[in-house]
Amino acid sequence: MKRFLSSLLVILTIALFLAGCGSSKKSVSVQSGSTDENYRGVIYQDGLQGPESGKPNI
Amino acid sequence: MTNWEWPLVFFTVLSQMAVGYLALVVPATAGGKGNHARIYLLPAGLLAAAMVISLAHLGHPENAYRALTHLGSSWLSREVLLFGLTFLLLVFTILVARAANQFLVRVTAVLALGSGLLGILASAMIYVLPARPAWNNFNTVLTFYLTAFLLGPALGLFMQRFSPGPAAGVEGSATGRALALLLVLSIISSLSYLSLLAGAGPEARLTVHALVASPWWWLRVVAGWLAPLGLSYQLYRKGHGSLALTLALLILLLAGELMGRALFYGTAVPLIEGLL
Amino acid sequence: MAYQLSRRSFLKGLAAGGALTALTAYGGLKMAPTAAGVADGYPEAAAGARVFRNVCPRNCYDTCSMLSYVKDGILRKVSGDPANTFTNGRLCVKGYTYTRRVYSPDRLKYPMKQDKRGSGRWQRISWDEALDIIARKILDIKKQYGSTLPVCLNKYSGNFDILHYGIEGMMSSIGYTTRALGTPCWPAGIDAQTYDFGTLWNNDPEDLVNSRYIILWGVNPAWTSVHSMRFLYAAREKGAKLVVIDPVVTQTASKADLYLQIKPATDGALALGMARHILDNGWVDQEYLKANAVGWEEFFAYLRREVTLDWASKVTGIPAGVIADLAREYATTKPAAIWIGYGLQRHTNGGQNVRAIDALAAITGNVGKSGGGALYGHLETWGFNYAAMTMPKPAGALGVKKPDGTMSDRFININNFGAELLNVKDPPVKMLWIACRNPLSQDPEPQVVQKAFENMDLVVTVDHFLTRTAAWSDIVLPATTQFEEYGVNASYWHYWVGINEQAIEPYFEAKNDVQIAMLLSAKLNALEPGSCTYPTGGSLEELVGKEFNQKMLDLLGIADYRELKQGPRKAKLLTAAWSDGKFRTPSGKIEIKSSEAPKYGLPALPVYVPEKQAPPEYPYRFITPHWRHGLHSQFQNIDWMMNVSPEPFVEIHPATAAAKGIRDGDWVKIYNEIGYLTLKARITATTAPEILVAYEAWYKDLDYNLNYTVKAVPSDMGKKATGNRGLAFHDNFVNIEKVR
Amino acid sequence: MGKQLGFLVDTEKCIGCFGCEMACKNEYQAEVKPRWRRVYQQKEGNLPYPERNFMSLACNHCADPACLKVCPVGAYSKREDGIVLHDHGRCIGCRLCTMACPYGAPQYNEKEGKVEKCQLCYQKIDRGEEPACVAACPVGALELIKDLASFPGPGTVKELPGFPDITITRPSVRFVPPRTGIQIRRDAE
Repeated sequence: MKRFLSSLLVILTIALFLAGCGSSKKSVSVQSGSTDENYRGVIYQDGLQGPESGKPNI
Repeated sequence: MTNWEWPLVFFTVLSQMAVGYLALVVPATAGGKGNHARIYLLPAGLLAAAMVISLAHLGHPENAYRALTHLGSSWLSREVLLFGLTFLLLVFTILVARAANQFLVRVTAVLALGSGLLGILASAMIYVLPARPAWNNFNTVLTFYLTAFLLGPALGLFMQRFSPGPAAGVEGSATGRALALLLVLSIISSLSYLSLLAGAGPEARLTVHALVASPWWWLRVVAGWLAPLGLSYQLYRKGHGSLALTLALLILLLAGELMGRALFYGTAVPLIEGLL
Repeated sequence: MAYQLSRRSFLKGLAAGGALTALTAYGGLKMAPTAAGVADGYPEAAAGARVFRNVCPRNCYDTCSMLSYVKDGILRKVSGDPANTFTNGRLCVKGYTYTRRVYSPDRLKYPMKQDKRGSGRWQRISWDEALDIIARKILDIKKQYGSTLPVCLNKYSGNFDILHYGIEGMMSSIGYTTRALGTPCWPAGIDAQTYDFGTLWNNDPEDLVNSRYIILWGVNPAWTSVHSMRFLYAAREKGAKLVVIDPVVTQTASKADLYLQIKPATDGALALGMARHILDNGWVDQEYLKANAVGWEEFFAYLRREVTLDWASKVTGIPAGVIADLAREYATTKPAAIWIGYGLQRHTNGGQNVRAIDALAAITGNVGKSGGGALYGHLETWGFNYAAMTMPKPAGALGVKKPDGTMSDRFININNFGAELLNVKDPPVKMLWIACRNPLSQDPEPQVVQKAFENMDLVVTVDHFLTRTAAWSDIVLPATTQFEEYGVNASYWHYWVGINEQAIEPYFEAKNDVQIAMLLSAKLNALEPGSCTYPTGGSLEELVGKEFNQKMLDLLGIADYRELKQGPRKAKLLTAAWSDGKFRTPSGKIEIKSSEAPKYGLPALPVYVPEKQAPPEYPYRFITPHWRHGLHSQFQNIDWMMNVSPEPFVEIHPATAAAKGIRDGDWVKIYNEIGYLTLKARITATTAPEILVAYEAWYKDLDYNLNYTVKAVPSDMGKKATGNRGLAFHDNFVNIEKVR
Repeated sequence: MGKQLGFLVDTEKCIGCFGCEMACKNEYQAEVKPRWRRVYQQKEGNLPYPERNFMSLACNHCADPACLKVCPVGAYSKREDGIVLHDHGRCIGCRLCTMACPYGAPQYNEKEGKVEKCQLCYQKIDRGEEPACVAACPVGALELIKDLASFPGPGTVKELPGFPDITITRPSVRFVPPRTGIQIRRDAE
C-alpha cells in the first residue's frame, strides 16, 4: 500500500509539472526595430535616373 | 475562456460535500444512536464556510441578504434560501440534540438533508442557461450531485478512520464499491457530455476544445478519476483502508472536483462568443 | 430610480489619473462640489453646462465642427455641431474619445528635462527654466556658427489649426533657420492636379449626392472620412452606382456595388485602358475638350499607339471585359465622379497615375460638373493671413544666400528627414524643435531619424503625450488641446470653416504654440535684446481675428470673424470646382499635355510609368494604410480606444498563410534589410496573396512601429507645389516568417 | 401589452466605424472596460465574399429578458415602453445576469463591483431625444424602432448568422442584412 501511495505521489508530481509547463507558454510581444545597425538612409536626388535613385548616406 | 471563479468553485464543491456527507450520516444515524451534536457540526461548519466563501464572489457582499428577494424566478435566490435553511436546520439539530429529543433530532436532520439536496438542485439550475451551451444540459445537475455523492462518502470514510465514532454504517468495502461505481459513472457521463458538446453549436465546440487542450483537464482525469478509481477498488477488495488511503482518496477526489469545477466555470463559452 | 453612474465614474476616472487632487492642488482648474446634478444623461444646458464651439484640428478630410460641454470647468462630453451640414452633428470614433485625451493620465502636465536622451529619467522643470535652456542654446548657436541655421524646425500635421503656424513664426523671428519642407501625405497628387488643372480643387463633397456614377479610387472614406459615406449612400439611394478600385478589400470596398481588386500602383494603366476604350467607342466629350483642354490630340495619339485593353488587363490584373464595362459605364452615365485617394499616389509612379485619372475625367467631360469631377482635395478655404507665421527677421540675421542676393531659410526634405539631417553641413543642425509631429513614429526609417538625433545638442518636443519622439528629446513642453485654446480651422475636403473657442483652462501647465513663442521671445530678448521679433503680448482670440482678410470674410459671407461664434460657415465657392472653366494652368485650360511637368523632369503626357516591382528576396508588398481607430500616431493610445482595439495585427491572405504555415493568431515577423516588426497574424481574404497589410498607429505601451521597415523612397511628384516629392509608402517590400 | 422600443441595425449601411460604441462612452463618460454597445465584425465565412461587415449590438431590451429572471435581488425591471432597466443601486454584483444574457449586454464593472448595461438612454427617450448611439451614427445605420409590434420592416430580419438564438429571450432588435456587391478578385479561381 505504501509503495502504491508513493508511486501515486510520483505520478501526481509529474502530471503537475507537465500541467505547469503546458500552461506557461513562451510569451512573444509586439516588437519593432532596425535590422541593420549601420543603415544611415539614402539621399535621393532628382537629377539621377528614375524616381527612386539615390546615393547611400555614408 | 472567461473566468475561473474560485469563490464559486469552493462554494459549490464544499456545499455539495457537506450535503453529500449529510446524505451518508442522516440514514446511518436514523436509529438514534451516536453523538448527533458532534456529527452535524462538520456539515454545518462546511456549509457555513462555503457560504462565507461565496460572499467573495460578490461585488457588494454587504448587501448579500438582498439575494433572498427574488424567489419568484431566480434560482440563485432559491439556492441561498435552501442552503440557508439547511444550515439553520443543522444548527437547530445540534441544539436539540443536546436536549436529547431524538424524534425532533431525526425530523430536523431529515429536513436538513432534504433542503440540502434541493439546494444542490437549485445550485445546478442556476447554471442551466441557454446563453451558455456548455451548461445548458442535464450534465450540470448530474455533475453537481456526483460531486456530492463522491465527496460525502469519502469524507465520511476518512472521518471514521480519523476518529472512529458512533456514526457507523460507513463500511469500507461497500463505500469502496459505491465510489468506484460513481467514478465510472462520472467518467462515462463526462465522455458522453463531451460528445454531446462536440455535436452541438460552435460555442459548445469551443468548450470541448478548451477542455481537451487544457492540461488541467487531463490532470483532473488522472488525479480526480483514475487514481481514486484505483484506490476505491483497493478499498473494495480489502474492505478496510488505512488512514493514509482514506486521506489520499479524500484529497484526490476533492482536488479533482475542485479542478473540474474550475474548468466548468472557466470553459463555458457564452453564445455571444460565436460573434467573435 | 437614480442611475448616477455617469458623473461618479467620470470623477473617479479623473481621480484615478491622479488629476483630481493635482488639479485642486495646483489651482489649474476649479472643482465644484460633486453634488451637481448632471447624472441624468447630461441634460446639457439645463444642467448648467456651458456649450462651446470647437473644431477637430486633426489631419483629416472631415475636420468636424464640434460642440463641447463644460461644467465646473471640466469638459464633460463632446458632440458634433449640427450647424455643419457636412459633418451633420456627428463625430467619429476618434472624436468621441476627446474627454479621455484631454484628461488622460498619460498626458504631459509640465515642462520636463531628460537626463540622457532616451534614458527615461525625466525631471520636472519650470517653464522659465525650460525656456532659459532653450534660449541660451539658440544664442550659443548663433554665436558659434554666426547664424541660427543650426536650429531646425520639424512641424506638420498633428494640429492643423491656423494659429499653430505660430511656431513657424517663432522660428522666423529668431533669424534664418533650417526647416523640414514638404508634406508626406499627398504631394504627388497635388502636383499631378497642379499640372493638369493649375491646382487641386474638388467639388463640394456634399455635391456627391448629385452623382450618378461614383468611382472611389484608392480611397477608404469608411475609415478616413466617415461623414462622406452619408453622401455616397444618398447618391446610391438616388440610383448611383458605387465602384471601388483598391488593391485590398477595404471597408469602403465591402460596401461597393462593384469592387475591382487592382494590382497595386497600376491605377494609371487602368485609367489609360478605360480612356482607350472610351476613345474607340466615340464616348469622348469632344466639345468639352475643345473648349476647355489642350494636348488631348497628342494624348489620343499616345493611347492609339501604346494602350490596349489587353495591355491594361495584363498590367492591372483586371479582366479586359471588366475594364471595358467600367469604361462604358463611366463614360455613358453622367454625371460621374471619381474620388482619387491619397493611397494610390504613394507610389514611385503615383503622381503619374493621378494624371491619367484626371485625363479620364477630362475626356469624358466630367470636370467642372455638379456630380462629376476628379476629386482629390482643395485649399480654397485656406486663404488666411497666416499672421502668426509672418514675422520679420531680427536685425543682422544671416541665412542661405540665394542667387539674387537675398537670403532665405535652409530647407531639408521632410520626407527623408533622417538621412538629410545626418547629411546637412555648413553649418550642421544642432538643435531640433519638433511641434505637431512625431517623426520617430511616423517617418519612414525612424532608425535613421534617431541616429540623426545623436548629433543634436538639444531636442525640444512640444506634444500632448510622451510620444516616441518626445521620449528621445531633451526637453518636452506640454501642449494644449483645442479645448484649451482659441483657433480657426478649414478643411482640405469640405467647404466649411469654423472657429475654435477656448472651453476649459489649460491642463496643468500646458500652453499653446503661440504662447510658447511669446514666452520664448521674452526670454530671448531678456538675455539678448533684439534677438527675437515675436510679439510677447496679445490674446489668442485677437490673433484669430488677425487671420481674417476681406477675401476670407467675403468667402464666408460674414463681416467679422466673431460671427463664427454663432456657428461654422460654408465657403461660397463654386459647388462644382472648375465649373467656371477658369483653370489655373499657364494655358488657362486643362493641360492633358502639361507645359510644366517637363520642367520637373516628368513626362508631359499622362503616359504610363511602370510600377515598382518586388525584389526577389522581399516578395511581399507591405501596405500600411491609415487605421480606423487612430489618425497617424494619435488616438489609438487613449484608454477607451485601447479597450476596443487592444493590439495591432497584420492581414495575410489565406493562400500566403498556408504557404508559410501561418495560422490565425500566430506571431509573425515581417522584415526587410532595414527593419523588422513582430506582431500577430490575421488571416483574411480581404487582402491579396502578395500583399501584407498592417495599419500605422501608436499603441500605448507596445513597441509597434511599422515604419522601421519603410524606406524613404520618394514618389514621382510633389516638388512643384509642396517643395519636395512625396513618399512611396506603399512601394515597400518585405518578407514574412512565423515566429512561433 | 405596451409598446416595445427596439434597435434597427442596418448592416448594409454599417461601416463598422465604432462611432456608436464610443459615442455611448462619451455620453456617460463610462468606465474603460464595460462596453454597453459593442461593434462585432461578422465572420468572413458567413458572407459570400471576404468583406468587412459588422453588427452593432447593445442591450436588446428583450421581450423575455433572461437578466430579469435570474437576478436574485430583482435589480431588473421592464418599463412600459419595453426598456429593460438595471437598478445600479440594488445590484450586489453577483454577475449571474452576465452569464444568463445571450448577448453579453450586462457587464461587470470591476471598479464599482456592480453590473451595468445599456439603458437605452431612457432619460433622453423621456425627453424625446434619440439614444446617443443612434444620434452619433454618421451613416444612419442605427435607428430606434418606436414600436416593434407595428414595425413593418420590409427587408429586415430578426437574426443574422452568428447572432445568438432569438428564441431564448426574444430580443427587440431587427437587422437589415448586408448587401453583396460584385467583387472582381485577383485570387478568384
